[in-house]
Amino acid sequence: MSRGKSGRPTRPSGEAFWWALFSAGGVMAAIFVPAFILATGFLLPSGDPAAAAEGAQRLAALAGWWPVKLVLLGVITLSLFHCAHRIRHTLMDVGMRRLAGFLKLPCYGGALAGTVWLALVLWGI
Amino acid sequence: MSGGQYHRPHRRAWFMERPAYIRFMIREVTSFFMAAYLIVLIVTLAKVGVGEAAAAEWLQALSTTGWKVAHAVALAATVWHTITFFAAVPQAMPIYIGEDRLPDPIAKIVMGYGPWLTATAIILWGVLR
Amino acid sequence: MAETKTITLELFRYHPETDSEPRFQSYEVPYDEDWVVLDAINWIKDYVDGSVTHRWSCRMGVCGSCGMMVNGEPKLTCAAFLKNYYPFPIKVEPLVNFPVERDLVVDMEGFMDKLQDVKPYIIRDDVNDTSEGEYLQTPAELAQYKQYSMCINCMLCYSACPVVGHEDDFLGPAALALGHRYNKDSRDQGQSERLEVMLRSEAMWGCTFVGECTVVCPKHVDPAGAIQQAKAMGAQEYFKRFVMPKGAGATKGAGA
Amino acid sequence: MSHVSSHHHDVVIIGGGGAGLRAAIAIAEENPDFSVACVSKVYPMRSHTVTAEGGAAAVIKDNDSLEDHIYDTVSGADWLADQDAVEYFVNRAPEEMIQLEHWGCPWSRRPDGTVQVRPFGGMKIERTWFAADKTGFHMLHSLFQTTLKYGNIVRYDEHFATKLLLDDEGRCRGCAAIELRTGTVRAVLGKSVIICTGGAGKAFPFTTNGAIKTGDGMAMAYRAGVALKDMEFIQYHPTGLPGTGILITEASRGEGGILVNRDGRRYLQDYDLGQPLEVDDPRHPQTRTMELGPRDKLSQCFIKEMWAGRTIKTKDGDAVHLDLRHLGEKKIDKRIPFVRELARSYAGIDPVYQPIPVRPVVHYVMGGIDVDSDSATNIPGLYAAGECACVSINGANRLGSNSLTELLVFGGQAGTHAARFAMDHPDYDVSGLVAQADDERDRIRRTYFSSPAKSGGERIAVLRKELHDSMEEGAGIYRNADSLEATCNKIAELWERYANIALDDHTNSFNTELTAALELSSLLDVAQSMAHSAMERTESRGSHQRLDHPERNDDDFLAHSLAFHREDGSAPRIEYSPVTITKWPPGARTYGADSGLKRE
Repeated sequence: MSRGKSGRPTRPSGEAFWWALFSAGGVMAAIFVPAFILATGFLLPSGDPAAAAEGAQRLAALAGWWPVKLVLLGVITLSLFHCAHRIRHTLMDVGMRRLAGFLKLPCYGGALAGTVWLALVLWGI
Repeated sequence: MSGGQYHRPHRRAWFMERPAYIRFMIREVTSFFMAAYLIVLIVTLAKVGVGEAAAAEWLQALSTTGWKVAHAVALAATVWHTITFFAAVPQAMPIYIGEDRLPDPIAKIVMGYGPWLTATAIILWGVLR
Repeated sequence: MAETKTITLELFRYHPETDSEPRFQSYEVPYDEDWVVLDAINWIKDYVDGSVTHRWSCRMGVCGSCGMMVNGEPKLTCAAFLKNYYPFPIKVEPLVNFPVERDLVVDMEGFMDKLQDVKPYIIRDDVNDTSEGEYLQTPAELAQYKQYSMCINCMLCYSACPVVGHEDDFLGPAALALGHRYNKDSRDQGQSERLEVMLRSEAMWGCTFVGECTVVCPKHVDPAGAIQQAKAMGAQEYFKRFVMPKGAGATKGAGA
Repeated sequence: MSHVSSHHHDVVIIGGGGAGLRAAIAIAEENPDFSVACVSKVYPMRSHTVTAEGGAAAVIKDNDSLEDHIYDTVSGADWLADQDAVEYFVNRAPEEMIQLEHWGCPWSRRPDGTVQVRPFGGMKIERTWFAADKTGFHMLHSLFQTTLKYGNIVRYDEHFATKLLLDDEGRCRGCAAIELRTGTVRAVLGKSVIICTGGAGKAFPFTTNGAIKTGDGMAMAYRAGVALKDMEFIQYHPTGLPGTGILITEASRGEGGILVNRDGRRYLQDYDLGQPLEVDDPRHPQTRTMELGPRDKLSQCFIKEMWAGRTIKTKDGDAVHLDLRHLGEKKIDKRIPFVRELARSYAGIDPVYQPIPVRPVVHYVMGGIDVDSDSATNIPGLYAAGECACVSINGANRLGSNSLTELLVFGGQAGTHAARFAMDHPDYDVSGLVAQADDERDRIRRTYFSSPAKSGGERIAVLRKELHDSMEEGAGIYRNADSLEATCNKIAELWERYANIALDDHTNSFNTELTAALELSSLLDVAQSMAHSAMERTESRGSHQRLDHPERNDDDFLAHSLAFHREDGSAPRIEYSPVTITKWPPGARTYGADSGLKRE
């Protein structure tokens, strides 16, 4: 004899949507972001003004090409949502489980803001 | 009749209890560093949008030791993300040839490390050529 | 001349009629290198203390009754050999993340409810009569879900999973793997109905892929992998409903 | 004291293994308005059906015929099976197996998608369906999961049934059961009752059976006045791991494994089981030959090899070798992976590289609750199915892979008949039944709890061990009048000492020491029926081998033994009933290449 069920929610939730962005972002981040870091963190920066100027030129040439813009938009946006989702769940794991709903606002909101900002930036290049 | 069940106390620091949980937490925390880098990356692109001079100035600023260390940490975190992500690929997307499952190492190469190295090579070539 | 070797078992004791807190009780047990932890517990119950309470039956790793925490790890006690611990003491506790009924026995009603929730049976619109013979299923189609059908409901994965401990609404590794087993069965047509349940907020999405369920599984079911696949299926189902809410198999409550 | 709580259903099933769950589904489908109670001392998926490995027999392939399956079963049973029941069983088997396939059982398949079959001991044609070598596990879980579909199946998990409740007119109307969690006794009532509680291998020390197989249902029916039929027939499976008794499935021989003695000789050829083929011969293994002979004969051959000094000494006693090495790693991993897992874990042997030491081990009780070909007992409204019942299709020796199918065929049949009985006999007097359950509760308290501390009282484990040793010694593979008499006397002595049993635990919640005591009483009753039935049958047939009466005696013993319980714990009354012979008159039981049904 079953001794009563817990009152679990009965509706499908939007978690599927966030998870899909998280998952796609995970792939993008895994494949592209280490190379991005190598490029913009180590290869292009330079203490030498001439080298830095040349680096900036290359970067501008690349980022000005629309296929690269699209890749940047896709990779960075999805990676942001990947991070947002993971950060939200990490915060839940360390004791903010009751704030699960509220945390969506700063986490996914932040990723959305980043996306808008990035889109404007790319538009302007 | 029955006095009642015993419920173990809630464990707030559960993630310290098992080495596997600690490894899990390290993986999760990589996302903080990745997010921080992504913001820096957008700033970099924004400087490009402002103009090549601003971008050059920014790239010069990024060459300081502090920024190098920060990027090194972000790189380590994202590489760890990549490794852990590919480790899960055969579980999350098993490939079957008939009734036999593609062996895990091959699946990781086909769907993980192969594309990763290819993409990395293309990007570095694009930047360095 | 050989002295009789012994090993110490520290058993978790709790009696709902008399105790408010659990305690540990130590027993000296004769050491036999062929013995498993379950044999030692049975010996204690038979010859030392008949009040020690635990579940067991097959002693060959398939009935799923005898899962306990052995030195902090969820194990089938019929597959945990004393020789892997000797000469150190062995601490045996009931599975964590479950309420304790008595001693080493946990309450599994919640687990049973979760199994039922995923509708773990073949759902079809058109049921063939048995006179028409078996549904055809090639070995390749069988391989798609076979691994996920090997679960013995021992619940070790529920003890290994931190999310189970924190989130009551999470269906847990075994139940989700079982739901996925039917979703992947070529004879089944109930995927949409099953995902309806799995799509609920923390039911499946609570999983953060710690992966320990797969590590402790004595039958190599890989619930962690099953859940990842189920999430991907669930996401597809979600977008299918979002894009075409009146589309195939969509039911009420979609797209919330 | 107040009354026990009563719970009302239409049909009550005691036992949640393969037969009980099949019966539950049959009733749920027969009458969707019916409420079906399923009372089980464990959660259903813990039931011992779960450990069955090799497969389930049913005629499905074009090269096979129903008549062949019948003949194999009847001759395997040494002609003690009721042929009308066997015919019903074999005819129903394919439909039941397909039904289970429709319910999701993951049967192993051929490349074309049809189910795969493998050869099995004593079967002339390969007809054993299998799900790798976890067939029972998959069948039980498929059945259990399917029951979750029906809202009208109410489970009483971890409820230990102790007594059948009969109404004034002598009809069975439910049972008294202890809810283990609280120790509360409940009256679970219905208009008919089905017992599906499995076998009683735990009467023996060395058995493949799980801890729960203690013959509780057999004892309950026996005490209520139903005979236990053919209890002298105990199946020893020829290949168990020494020490633990863990089963190494017959499928390992069906796939081509061979048995060799100390000298490396395939010794079965020395015992009229045919001539061996080389293991690389494409015709190996041959059905009804050598390693694919029936279980009773193979177990007997082992003892004879042991007597001749040709077995292998291990620290856990004598053994022979089951050699699978020639099958190769790939086939072993695909067809019998569980064998490899078990051998590695529990014997430290990898069968890909080493032969597995094996010896005969108690596996199955052919006898059981006397039921007719409708699964009905002599008590109106009481049915039984599965290993606890004796229809009988298994006679003096059951063929491997017939019992899983039996669960389905007779579980389903018992369900259907019990549902119809319930529809035809809806009314009964509840108060009388509740009063009986009250009495049962008081009896349990009086017997096990209320007595003042019995210093020097008997320990359950001590009595159980003495029973085990005596059964193995006196009622094992070979018996004689002296050994059986010693066992009968021992059981009588144990019954006396049982009255002086003392429990450490007098509490209510989850008192598994109490259930162990109740199980021991079941085992004593069942063992007593086994020993006395064996004593009375002065012939050798199938698994019952009397050294003092080595021949089969159809003139006197082509008959079922019926053991009737006597209240005072003394020896049961033994009667005999005729065996139903339809088209297959008793003949010589031959194995070897050209045995089996002779066709024109």
